[in-house]
This record gives sequence, C-alpha cells and structure tokens, in this order.
Amino acid sequence: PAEKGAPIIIGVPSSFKSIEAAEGLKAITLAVEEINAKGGVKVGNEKKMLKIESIETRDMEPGVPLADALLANEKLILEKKPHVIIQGPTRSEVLLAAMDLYAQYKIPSINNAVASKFVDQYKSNPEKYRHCFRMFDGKYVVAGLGKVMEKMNKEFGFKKAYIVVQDAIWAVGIANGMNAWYKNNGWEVVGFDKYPTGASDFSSTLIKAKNAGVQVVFPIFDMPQSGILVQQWKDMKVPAVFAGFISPLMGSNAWKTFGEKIEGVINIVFDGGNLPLSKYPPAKKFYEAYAKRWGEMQVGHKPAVDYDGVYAMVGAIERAGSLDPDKIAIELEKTNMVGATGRIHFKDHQYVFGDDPKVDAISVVYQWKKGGKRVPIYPDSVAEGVIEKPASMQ
Amino acid sequence: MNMLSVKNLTVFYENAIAINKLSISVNKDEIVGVIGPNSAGKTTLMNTISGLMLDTKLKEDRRGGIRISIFGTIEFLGENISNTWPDKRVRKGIALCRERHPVFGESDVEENLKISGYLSSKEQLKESLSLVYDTFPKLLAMRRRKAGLMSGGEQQMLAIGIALMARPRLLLLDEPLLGLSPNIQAQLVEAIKKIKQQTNMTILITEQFARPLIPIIDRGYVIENGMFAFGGNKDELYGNPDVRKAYFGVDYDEE
Amino acid sequence: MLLSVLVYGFINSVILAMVALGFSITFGISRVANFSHGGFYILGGIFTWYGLIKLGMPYFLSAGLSIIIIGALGALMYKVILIRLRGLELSEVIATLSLGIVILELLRGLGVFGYEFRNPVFMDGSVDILGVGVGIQRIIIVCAGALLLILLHFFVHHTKMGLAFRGVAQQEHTALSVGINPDLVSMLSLAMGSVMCALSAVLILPLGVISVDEGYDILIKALAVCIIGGLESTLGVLVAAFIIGYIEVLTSMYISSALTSVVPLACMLGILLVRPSGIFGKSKEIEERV
Amino acid sequence: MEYLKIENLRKTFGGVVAVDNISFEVEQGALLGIIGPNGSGKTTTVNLITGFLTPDSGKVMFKGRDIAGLRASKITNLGIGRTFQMVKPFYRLPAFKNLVVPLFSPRVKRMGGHYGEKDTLALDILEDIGFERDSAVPYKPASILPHGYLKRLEMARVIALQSELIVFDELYSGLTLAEVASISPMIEKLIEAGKTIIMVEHRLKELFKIAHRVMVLDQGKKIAEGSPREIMKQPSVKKAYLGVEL
Amino acid sequence: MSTERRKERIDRPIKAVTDDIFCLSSIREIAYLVIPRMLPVVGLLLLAFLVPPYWRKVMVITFVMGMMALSWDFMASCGLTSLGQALFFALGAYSAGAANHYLGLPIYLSIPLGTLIGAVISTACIYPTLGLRGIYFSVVTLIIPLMLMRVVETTGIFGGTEGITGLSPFPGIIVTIALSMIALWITFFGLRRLIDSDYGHIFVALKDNDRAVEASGLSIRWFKVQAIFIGSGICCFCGAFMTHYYMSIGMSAFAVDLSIFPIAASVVGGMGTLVGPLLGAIILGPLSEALRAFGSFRVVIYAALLGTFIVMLPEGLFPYLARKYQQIERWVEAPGGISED
Ligand SMILES: Nc1ncnc2c1ncn2[C@@H]1O[C@H](COP(=O)(O)OP(=O)(O)OP(=O)(O)O)[C@@H](O)[C@H]1O
Ligand SMILES: Nc1ncnc2c1ncn2[C@@H]1O[C@H](COP(=O)(O)OP(=O)(O)OP(=O)(O)O)[C@@H](O)[C@H]1O
Ligand SMILES: [Mg+2]
Ligand SMILES: [Mg+2]
Repeated sequence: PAEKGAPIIIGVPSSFKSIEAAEGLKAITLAVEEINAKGGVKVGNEKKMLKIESIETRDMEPGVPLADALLANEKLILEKKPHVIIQGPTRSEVLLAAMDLYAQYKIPSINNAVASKFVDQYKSNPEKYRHCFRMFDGKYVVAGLGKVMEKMNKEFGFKKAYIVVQDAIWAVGIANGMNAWYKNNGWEVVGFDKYPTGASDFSSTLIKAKNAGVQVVFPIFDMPQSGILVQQWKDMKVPAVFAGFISPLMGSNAWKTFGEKIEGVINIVFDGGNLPLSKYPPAKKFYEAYAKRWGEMQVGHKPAVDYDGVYAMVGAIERAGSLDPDKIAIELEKTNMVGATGRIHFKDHQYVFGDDPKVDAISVVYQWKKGGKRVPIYPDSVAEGVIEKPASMQ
Repeated sequence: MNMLSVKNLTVFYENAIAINKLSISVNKDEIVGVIGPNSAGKTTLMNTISGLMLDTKLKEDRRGGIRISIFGTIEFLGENISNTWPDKRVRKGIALCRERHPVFGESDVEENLKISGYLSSKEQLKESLSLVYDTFPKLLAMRRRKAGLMSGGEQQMLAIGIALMARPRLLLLDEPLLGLSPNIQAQLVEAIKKIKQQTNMTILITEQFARPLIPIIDRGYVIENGMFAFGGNKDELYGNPDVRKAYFGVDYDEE
Repeated sequence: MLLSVLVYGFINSVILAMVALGFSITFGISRVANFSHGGFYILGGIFTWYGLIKLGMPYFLSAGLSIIIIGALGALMYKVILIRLRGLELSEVIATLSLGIVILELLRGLGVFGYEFRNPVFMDGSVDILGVGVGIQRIIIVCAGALLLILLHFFVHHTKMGLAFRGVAQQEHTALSVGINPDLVSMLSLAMGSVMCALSAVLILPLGVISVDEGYDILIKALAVCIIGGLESTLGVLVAAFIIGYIEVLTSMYISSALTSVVPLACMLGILLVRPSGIFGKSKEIEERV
Repeated sequence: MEYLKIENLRKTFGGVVAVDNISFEVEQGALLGIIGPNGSGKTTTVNLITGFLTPDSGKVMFKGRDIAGLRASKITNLGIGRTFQMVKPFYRLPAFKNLVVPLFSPRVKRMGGHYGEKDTLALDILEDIGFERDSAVPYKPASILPHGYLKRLEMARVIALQSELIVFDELYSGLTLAEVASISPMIEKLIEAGKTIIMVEHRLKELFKIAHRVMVLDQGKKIAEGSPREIMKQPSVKKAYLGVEL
Repeated sequence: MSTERRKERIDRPIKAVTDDIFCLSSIREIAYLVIPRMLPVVGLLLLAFLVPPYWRKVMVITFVMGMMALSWDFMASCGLTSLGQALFFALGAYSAGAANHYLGLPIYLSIPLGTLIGAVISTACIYPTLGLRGIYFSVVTLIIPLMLMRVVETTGIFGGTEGITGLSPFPGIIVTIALSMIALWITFFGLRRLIDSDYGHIFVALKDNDRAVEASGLSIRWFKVQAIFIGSGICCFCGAFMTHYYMSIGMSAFAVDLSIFPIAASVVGGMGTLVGPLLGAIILGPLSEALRAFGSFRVVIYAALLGTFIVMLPEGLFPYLARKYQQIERWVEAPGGISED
C-alpha cells in the first residue's frame, strides 16, 4: 500500500523512436492528464494522482540486443517502482521475455505488442502470468478484412487476390489467416510474397499481380518503405485495389505526403478509436482530444488502446481499492467499460474484438477517397460510406 | 656551389641514437656516396633529408609509439628546410628513392610512373617518361605489367624510375643496387652517370657494398653507428685500407 | 515477365551501384572504410527535405546545398577525426562508425521517425519501357548514375589528381616522397565520397520514406556490393551491383521475395570463397607474391 | 634414385611465362647455385619447389616422391626449408621467440622433439649463427633488428627445422662483406653436416666460392648448368649477363 | 654544445636499480608490482557487494561483455579481426537455449553443452572464410550473423522472430555475479597464460606473417581453426550464460551491438593487451548504463564519447596508463643519449 500523497506510478517501457509507441505514450499522457484534472484516482478512501515514468527500451531499433531492452525494463521496475505498466515493449520477442519480468516483480501490465504467442504463453501458466494483459488480437483483423473482401466480391465480382506482406511473424500470421480465408471463400490467391523489413522495391510483386490480372492486392506492412508499394502501384498502373494494412498510409497527413497517390487504398485501423468515427462518439471524442493536445495522429495502432488501457487500469484500481497487484489483476479480469475503441472486456487476458463498438472493441476499415478523406466502410455499425473502385480500375 | 648541407644532424628512436651529430654537404653536380654497414643509419639519414621522418614521427606520436627526436639543421640551396614537409621538399627539388622498392603495387608500370609525375606538366611528363624508359629498357617492355607482381629486381628499377619522374635537382638513392643482378647493377651505374650528365642532377647515394659505385662517385662519407667515420674524395676513400676492405671488397679479392 | 525482370533488374542494379560508389571511392583512394556512410546518406536526404518542405526552398537549391554541406562534412571529418587515426585501421572503423551512429541516432532523437519525411519525386508520372511501366524518378536515377560513373572513371584514370589518388591508396610514403600530399588527397577523397553519398540520397530517397534504419541498411548494402566487387575497384562495384541487382530481382520474381535480403549476402559469401578479393579486387593477389 | 629431381617445371602468370620447362637435379649433400638476371624466374622456381606456388605442369621429385602441388607446410615437414628474398620475421616476437614457431612443427617433433626446452634451444641456434648470447640482441623484438640479423634469423629458421634440403633465396643481398664472410662458413658447415643446399644469388663471387654446381636461368629458361668454372666460361651466360666479368 | 633538449623515457625499475634509491625486494617495489594486479580483482569483488541490485545486473552484463571483448582481442591478436562476434554469441545462446528448451537439460548441463556445440558450429561457419585476410575477413564476419538472422527470421526456426522463452533461470543474483566474475577471471588469466606460452606465440606469429608460419612447417589453417575455436568458445559461453540469465533467446542475439561492443572496448582500452579490452569493457558497460538517463540521446552521447576518446587517445587507455606507470620521463640535453647497443 502506497503511503499518503505518493502518486500511482504508471510505467511505460517502450521503444519511443517508433511512431506507434511515441503516439501511444502521448495518448497515455492525455488519459493521465484527464484523470488528474478530475482529481485523480480513488484508492480505498484517498485520492491519488497518476504519474508516468517512461523509459526508452530501443527494442524496435536494429542492432539492439534483447538483454539491453530487458535491462531497461528492469531499471524502470527497480528504480521507479511502477505500480502498473501500460503499453510495454514494442517488439514481440521483447514482450514475451519481459512477461517473465512482470511476473517475477508482480506488476499488472496491459501490453499491446503484436506478439501472436501471447495467449499461448499466458495459457501455459495462467497462475504465473496472471498480471499480464494485452489489448490486441490479430484474428479479428482477418475476420474484418474478410468481410470487406466479401463486399467487394458481391459488388464488383472480385475474386482474385495477391498477398504481399512484411516478413515478420505477426504480419505473416495475419497474412496466413487471410490466405486461409480466401481459400475457404472460393477466392483465387495468385501469389504470396514476403518482403524483408527494409525492402524498397516491390516491382516484382506488382508485375506478377498485373500479369495475372488480380483485382485485390492484400498488403500487411508497418515499415516506412511500404509507402513505395503504393507509389509503384500508381507508376506501373496496376489495375487492382489495395486492401489491407499499410501503416504509413494511416494518418490524415498521408494524403499530402504521398501526393494524392493513395486514392482508393483500403486500410485497416487496428484500434477503432484512432479514427474520428461519427457513429461512435467516444472514438470521435478521443480523436479530437488527442488532436487538440498533440496534433494529427499518424498511426492506426496503439494510441486508442493505450488510452483505454489507462482507464481500464484505473477502473481496476478503484474497484480493488488498493494497489495490491493481485487484487488489481483480479479486478482487471472483470473489466467492462466504454472505451474509445469500443466496449472493453477481456477474455484470456486479451481484449475481445467484435463488430459493434457497443458490444466489443472494434477495428475499422476505411478507404481513402478523393479530397483526402478517410471514409469508414466497415464494420457496418460505424460505416459512413461504401467501397469504390480506384481510378486505375475504372 | 653548396646544394645540401646537413649540420649536426642527430636522430633518436626513443633513447637509441641512430644518427649522431652527423654533418655532410653536397655540392651541385656532384655524386656523393654515403657508405656504411647495416644499421649505420643510412636509411634514417635519407629519410630525414627527404622529410619522411617528420611524417613518421607525427604518426608515431599520434599512436603513442616510439618517440623520434630530430636535431640539427638541413639546408637546401641556402634555405633551412628542417621543418619543411616532405611534399614541399619535393617541390623544392629533393626526391627520394626509398629502400627496398616500395612501388605502387596495384598499378601497372606506366601508371606508377605517371603517378610520380604528379608535379610536372604534360610535356615534362612525356620527357621524363622517355628518360626512364631509355634508362631501363626492360621497363618499357613491361609497361603493362602490374608492379606488385614483378620480381624484386624489376621493382627496384621501377622504384628508381619513380624517383626520376619527380624531376629532382637532388636525387637521393637509398641502396639502389640492392637485389639487382650484376649486369643490371652495371647498367644502372652507367645510367646514373648518364642521367647526371643529361639533367644536371645532383645525387646522394647510399650503399653498403660500394664497389659498383667506384666509377661514378666524386666524394664519399663513411658512417658507422650513425657517426661520421671517414670522408674524402674517391681517391682518399680508395686509399684507406679499412674502407677498401670493408666497403669495396678489394682485399677480399686477393684472398 | 522476362522483360520486367530485365528493366527492373537494371534499375535495381544502378541504384545499388550508386549507393556503393561513395563508399568504394573513399576506400579505394584513402583506404578509409567510411562507416558513417549511412549517416551521411540519411543526413543528405533530411537536409534536402528540410530545405524543401520546411524552408520552402526550390528543389534544386535545397538538394544542391545539402550535397555541398555533406561534402564539407566529409572533409571536416577527415580534418578533425581521421587525420589523427591514419594507419590505425580499427580505430578508423570505430571512429567513423561512431560518427555515423551519432548522426543517425541524433536524427532519431530529434524526431526523424514516422512517415512524413519524404522527398517528392523530381518529376511525377511514368513511362513505358519495353512494355513495363517505370516511374520517371527511376529513369532519372539510371541516367544520373551512368553519367556519374563515366565522370568518375575518367577522373580516376585520366586526371593527375585521380592518379595521385591511386598513388596514395597504394603506398602513402612513396607518394609522399614524390610530392603528393596524402592528407590533402585523403581529405578530397572523403569529400568526394560524401558528395557521392549525398547525391545518391537526393536521387534515390524520393522513391521511399527517409528513415533512420535505412541508414544502417544502406551501409550493409554498400559493404556487400563493395566486397563482392573488390573493395577498391569502380568497375568491380558496377559489376557486383549488377550481379546482386539482378539476382535480387530474379529471386523475388521466381523464388521468394522473402529471400531477397539473404541472397546478396549468400552470394557474397559464395563469391568470396572462390575469389577472396572480390571479382575485381587486387590486394590479395599482390600479397600472394612471395 | 635422385635426391631432388625437377622435371619440366613450368609456371605462367597470365601471359608471362615465369618458369619455362626447367629440369635439373640436385644430389644429396651438394650445393647448387641458381643465378640469372632479374626476373628470370629464380624466386618462382623456389616457390614451386617449396609449395608456395603450384606448377602448371612438371614434377618435383623429392626422394622419389612427387611433391608438386603439396601445401607449403607439408613440404616443409618433409624436410625442405626455405628463406625469403624479402625477410619475413615475426616482427612482434623477440628474436629468439621467432624460433619457437618452427620448433613447434611436426617435423621437429618427429626428429626428437624439444619439449619445454625450446627457449634454450632457440638461443643455442641463434648463438651459432652469430647472435651474441649475452648481448641484448636475441631478446629484442624482430621489428627493431637490423637487416643483417633478420637475414640470419631467416637462416636460423631452417636450421631449427632441421631441414635436409635448404633453399636460400638471395641470402646475401643487403649484407655487408663482413657479414657475408661470416655467413659463408656457416653454409659450408651445413654442407659438411650432410645438408643439401640450393642458393639463389646475385653475389656471384661469393657464391662461386662455395657452390658445387651452378645453374643459370634467363627468361624462365635454363641456359646453362655446370661447375662454377665452366659457367664462367660459357658465352651464353656472358651474354645473359651482358658481358659483365663474372 | 646544443641547448636543445628532448624528453627521455626510462623504465622505472631501471631507475630504481641505477639510482640506488630502493632495492628490488623492498615492500615498495613489491607493492609497485602487485597493486595494479590486485586492484581490479579485489575492487570488483567488493563492488559486487556494495552496489544496489539494479547495478548488480549491470555488473553481470559488463562481465559478460568483458569476456566478449577478451575473446575479440585474442582473435585479433591472431590476425582474425572479426566484426561479427555476435555470431558466436548467438550460436552459443541458441545452442544452450535449444538444449534447455527442447532437450530439457538442466542449466548446469545446457551451458557447457551450449558452449561446446556453439564453438563447433561457429568454427564450421567461419572455416570457409579462413582464406581471407585483413578487411575482407572482417567484413565477411560482419555479414554472416546478419545473414543467419535473416535465415532465422524467414524460416522461423527456434521460434523465429519471437524466440524461445521460459528457459531455466539461475538460482539467484549472487550466484550469477559470482559465476560471471569467476568466468571472467578464468578467461582473462587463461588467455594471458596462453598468449605468453610458446603455443600462444604461434598465434602472434600468425598475425605477423602467415607465410613464414607456413615456411615453419605449421599449417596456417589448422592454427587459425584452433584460434577461432578458443575465441568463439568464449563468446558462446557468454551467449549461453546470457540466455539463461534472461530466460529467453531471440533473433537479437545476432544484434550488431554485440559485435561492436567488444571492438569498442578493445580500442578504448588498447588492443592486443588483454588488460586493455577488459578495462574498456569495465568503463564502457556501466557508462552505457549511466547514460540511460538521457533517454533517446543515450546512444548519441555514448557514440560521441567513444569517438572523442579514440581520437584523443588512439593508442588506448591501458598502454597509456602502463607507460605512465612504468616509465618516467625526464628532460635531457639533446645529443646526450647513449646508443642502446
Ligand atoms: N622505426 C625504428 N624504430 C626503432 N629503431 C629503428 C627504427 N628504424 C631504424 N632503427 C634503428 O636505427 C638504426 C639505423 O637504422 P637505419 O635503417 O637507418 O640503418 P641503415 O644503415 O639504413 O641499415 P640497412 O643497411 O639495414 O638498411 C638501427 O640501429 C636501427 O635498428
Ligand atoms: N605472382 C605473379 N604474378 C605475375 N607475374 C609474376 C608473379 N610472380 C612472378 N612473376 C613474374 O615472373 C617473372 C619471374 O619472377 P621471379 O620473381 O621468379 O624472378 P627472380 O629471378 O627471382 O628475379 P629477382 O632476381 O629480381 O628476384 C618476373 O618477370 C615476374 O614479373
Ligand atoms: Mg637502410
Ligand atoms: Mg627473386
């Protein structure tokens, strides 16, 4: 139990020189400022302020050994003594290793690395990892994008796809899921190309796609160079629509950065709260608050869930009425709240994603349309427009 | 006219003295020999005169290696050049042919020579090229051969050619005969004589076995352990029984 | 398909050659392995971006200025750092590498990450070559690359300064004893290498986004190309670039794009086992002479 | 069975024929001199015999076995030792430690190794060839030794190896007359001890004093072979040497 | 006659003898010899008890990095200047990790086994490149780990990008520190012994002139293999150790930082001295930790300091200190020196 007056410390160990983590930290700061402005968190019968202690783990940078990133985590834990951890390391490998640390020091944590083995690891020893939570689920990305494909199939008769993906396990995992989806739904998958992180020439994929006459190119990328993919798509006049995940195209600035070449691209936002959804006010509220505090958001992953994570954590602390990690963990499992990303609740220590923000957390698929507008097209509960064919296909 | 005069030159490698208060002078149009056994300090002397020692000293200082100390003065044409950097000395007219033929190994022979003509104009370059090829016809035949792959003697010829290309007024030759076969040695000695006549070069030459040089040198210094041991003109040198035996090998003949 | 391989392989190769050239020039002339290559590359891109986007300068002014600045930086690096380390190979490597890291991480720390750092292409649009659509920027790169190579070759082999460069590379002391100032030459070579580096950044970066990590990748790529070609040979760099360039495109076209980054490295190992000094490398052979 | 028999040895580098079908024999206990103008292929021949180069064609029969193309270390262990024209000491090691390396070779082990006694043995060898034991010289790092000592160090290596066939490549070059005069007897002593020696030399006078037979190379070809006396009279040799007094 | 002066360097013991100030067996003389050797051993031992827990972890890592630096320096003094020490580290790490995870071997078996297997594989990996010299060897070794990293990434073996987690931990921090410290001293004194032995002289000779080694009847390749086996074995141990220390293993074991650190430590401390690299590691390791306070500028400052240091003192810290400690300098009248012979 913390002594009177001492703030609750939120540890944020992450690789802040990646844009996702940096914006995630901004969102956390926003949440903390909001809560503190309202007088703080009620722990038992006293109010406590929140305080952020972040540490640079550099885990997203090349050439950084695991040990170094973990040492940063440990430094944070031992020297700043955080009560809880939000966001956590960015690289999957580091998160999985850091889970042991969080378990060892008993720190409730809500992480959001894309580590696909999180659930496996949690289930391998639920007792040990009872303090670890996560707010991402790759399976839903497939389901959501699948629905979008279905729509395109119905409306335009598309049934030939080409998968191109960054060669990282999380991305390949999603792509594999999508591949299976295509097979099960009678689509033809012409090719499945993996590009190593840092690749900057995608011509071979595009040439093959063009020659085979595919209608949909399905990309999963989060590296800066992936913007080139779209540029080459325009240059080579490939008559196909991009539908998937390309993170450089996420933010509202992308329209300008890429010189309007991205018209027609369909992109998925992992956390629905990162778009100003007019049909789901909490998302819009968060988006605008964020924009007001920090400027335009550039990414589609992290800020909203981190923001929600702070509120979920605070809720659990208030319900637990103490800072005892075990009690917080038990209360976290019972979380059920309205967040920017939808209704937040956990299953197997992981956010539950679904179609309706009133029921589950959501991801949102949108399309870049003329004039630089990002129009949500899926799920229907928040959709504001319909899918259009890009210029190259008309 | 006095061209080069070295006064009280003293060089230390750390605490070991390599040259000890040595004074020598070279007059214009002379060929002067510096004769001495191994480790007498001949190379050190030549490197100091050409200025390379300054560069070595600097580099050793930087890496904390041995400390080289140089004292004394070197005057060239009446000008004190003790602290002049080697490339500047070349511009003033001193060129050194270094010991053990360090040539530009990866270039072919012609390129080696062209590189060394860095300071001369196009016509001068052509002129000196033909001078070198005249002197060493063998090099002409091997123009396109990579220097690093040539035999020891061939490289030695090239090394002399490289020094000639700098068109010096004072040519320093450090053991030029090393590793050359007797006929080439004889040719080279002839060539040196010819070069001197043609170009008015003054030549300072070191050697430890000086017999092949007898026909051409005007004067000579004998140095031992970095110190002046004996000096004089050709006849005086030849007249001294010790020098005769040790450096001209004359008395070995009679055995 | 084959035509596309031909066209894109060619473009890819020229890009590789441009990237490697700056490194190989410097190494070939002054024997300095400039490990801050990647740093200079990204810095060149960022300066251009800053002038262009933030200060609103015309494209060519901002690109030209950044090229000059990078060139001066290279010369300065020699004057201030490398001149004290001549002959200590590893210290040179560590010093240049540190400088590269300082540049790159400083940029990262100052906020150069994310997706807004992007130089626009010189000229928008694309043309058909052999029936394959190619962006105009890539064509500009190929032309500039070819021009650069020709100029460079002429410079190194047929000008006095170029010859002096070669001399210093091989035997510093001999060069010194015929009147070439190695410090001057090495400084020039670093400036030239850096200019080359910045130039390729200005040309190539509009194809993508400027990211710090690319600085590290570029260095590795340049190294791989230079090693395969023989560290000091311009011709070697060209040939190696074409070998890797085409192999990369072929692999990604016919085998798997995932392997594109392994292939050049594997191919490098393979070539080195057969020809330890690279395709056009020379030093090894010379050393062999007993 | 000949001791060392070279048959039609040939080596080209690109277009250059460095060694052109050379054949010769050396008997056990003999001293063969090889002379010839610069670039005539002497060093290349030595390299071919000792395994530092692989011949294009031809045989190197050593005690009845063709050793052409074997690795240099293997040939060394068979008993053929060599020195280098450009000295190759281990610069960072003290002079006497330079000999520890050859003393480690399988050959020395086979010949009755010197376990633990390497230092004294090395000093003994050095003393024999003129490194004063009580002076500081044997303990100095090779990097600062004068050239004369380095040449002797080269020689010490083959002695330490107990090689039975020794090839000296321009041993005398860069040595003073006095040094040559002190080394020559050592070579004669080696001959007396039953070693076979091949000497590549430019110092003809000194060579002719001790050589049993002399072979002359010119442009990669053998142009003459015989006793020193015969060689001096050969007109073709005189031509190759451009009329210089031999 | 000349009034020019120069600085003369003289070894301190010689001064002691010639000036008759104190005799060689005096306490002072013994202390003079012994203290510099005892200081680090005792100092580090004490430090382990004095520092706060987090810094103990830093110490462990520093010790491991010290071993890496020692191994690099050893290989470099055999003429094998590698830029890819991470390769060995990773191979050791993966071997130990695999032994523990897949075979279920306990920690006291998986570390030695991992070391051994790792060293064998490392040697096999490097073997083809043994014909290369100088910078070619360096750069190829830089590339090999990057390549293997890609292989792990693309094929997904050993857990691919996510690695293997949940390996057996060490019993406790004190055991860990003790183990790493003992290992460090064994490595250090062992290598020093080795280098000073006659056998070690072969390795030195290998760097000086491998042709002459060949002419001495020793196979260069075979001795290089031995050198690599020893050098990589040390790194493999480091890898195996760290794997268990952090209970997980991943692709980042191939990270370039792991290759650069040993070189930086050696260059800072003074190459080819063994003490130097150790000193370098002991300085650089904690320095890098201390700079964590600077957040994202940490690496910048670190690299800048490193660069500055190298430029200011190219010879390295240890040779400089040793010279200052063992030699005295005094001004003497210039041409007054004595020839050494
Ligand atoms: N770099 C050096 N470091 C230490 N001592 C040196 C160095 N260079 C030369 N010496 C010493 O200086 C003295 C003179 O050497 P120098 O090379 O000038 O002699 P030399 O007459 O040219 O001999 P050689 O005939 O072998 O070429 C020698 O005792 C040598 O050991
Ligand atoms: N590795 C090589 N590559 C190309 N040419 C070579 C090589 N080695 C030797 N040569 C050439 O072969 C010829 C013979 O060289 P070699 O070194 O055997 O001559 P040498 O008789 O020893 O001469 P010297 O008396 O000058 O040492 C020379 O013309 C040389 O240029
Ligand atoms: Mg000399
Ligand atoms: Mg020869």
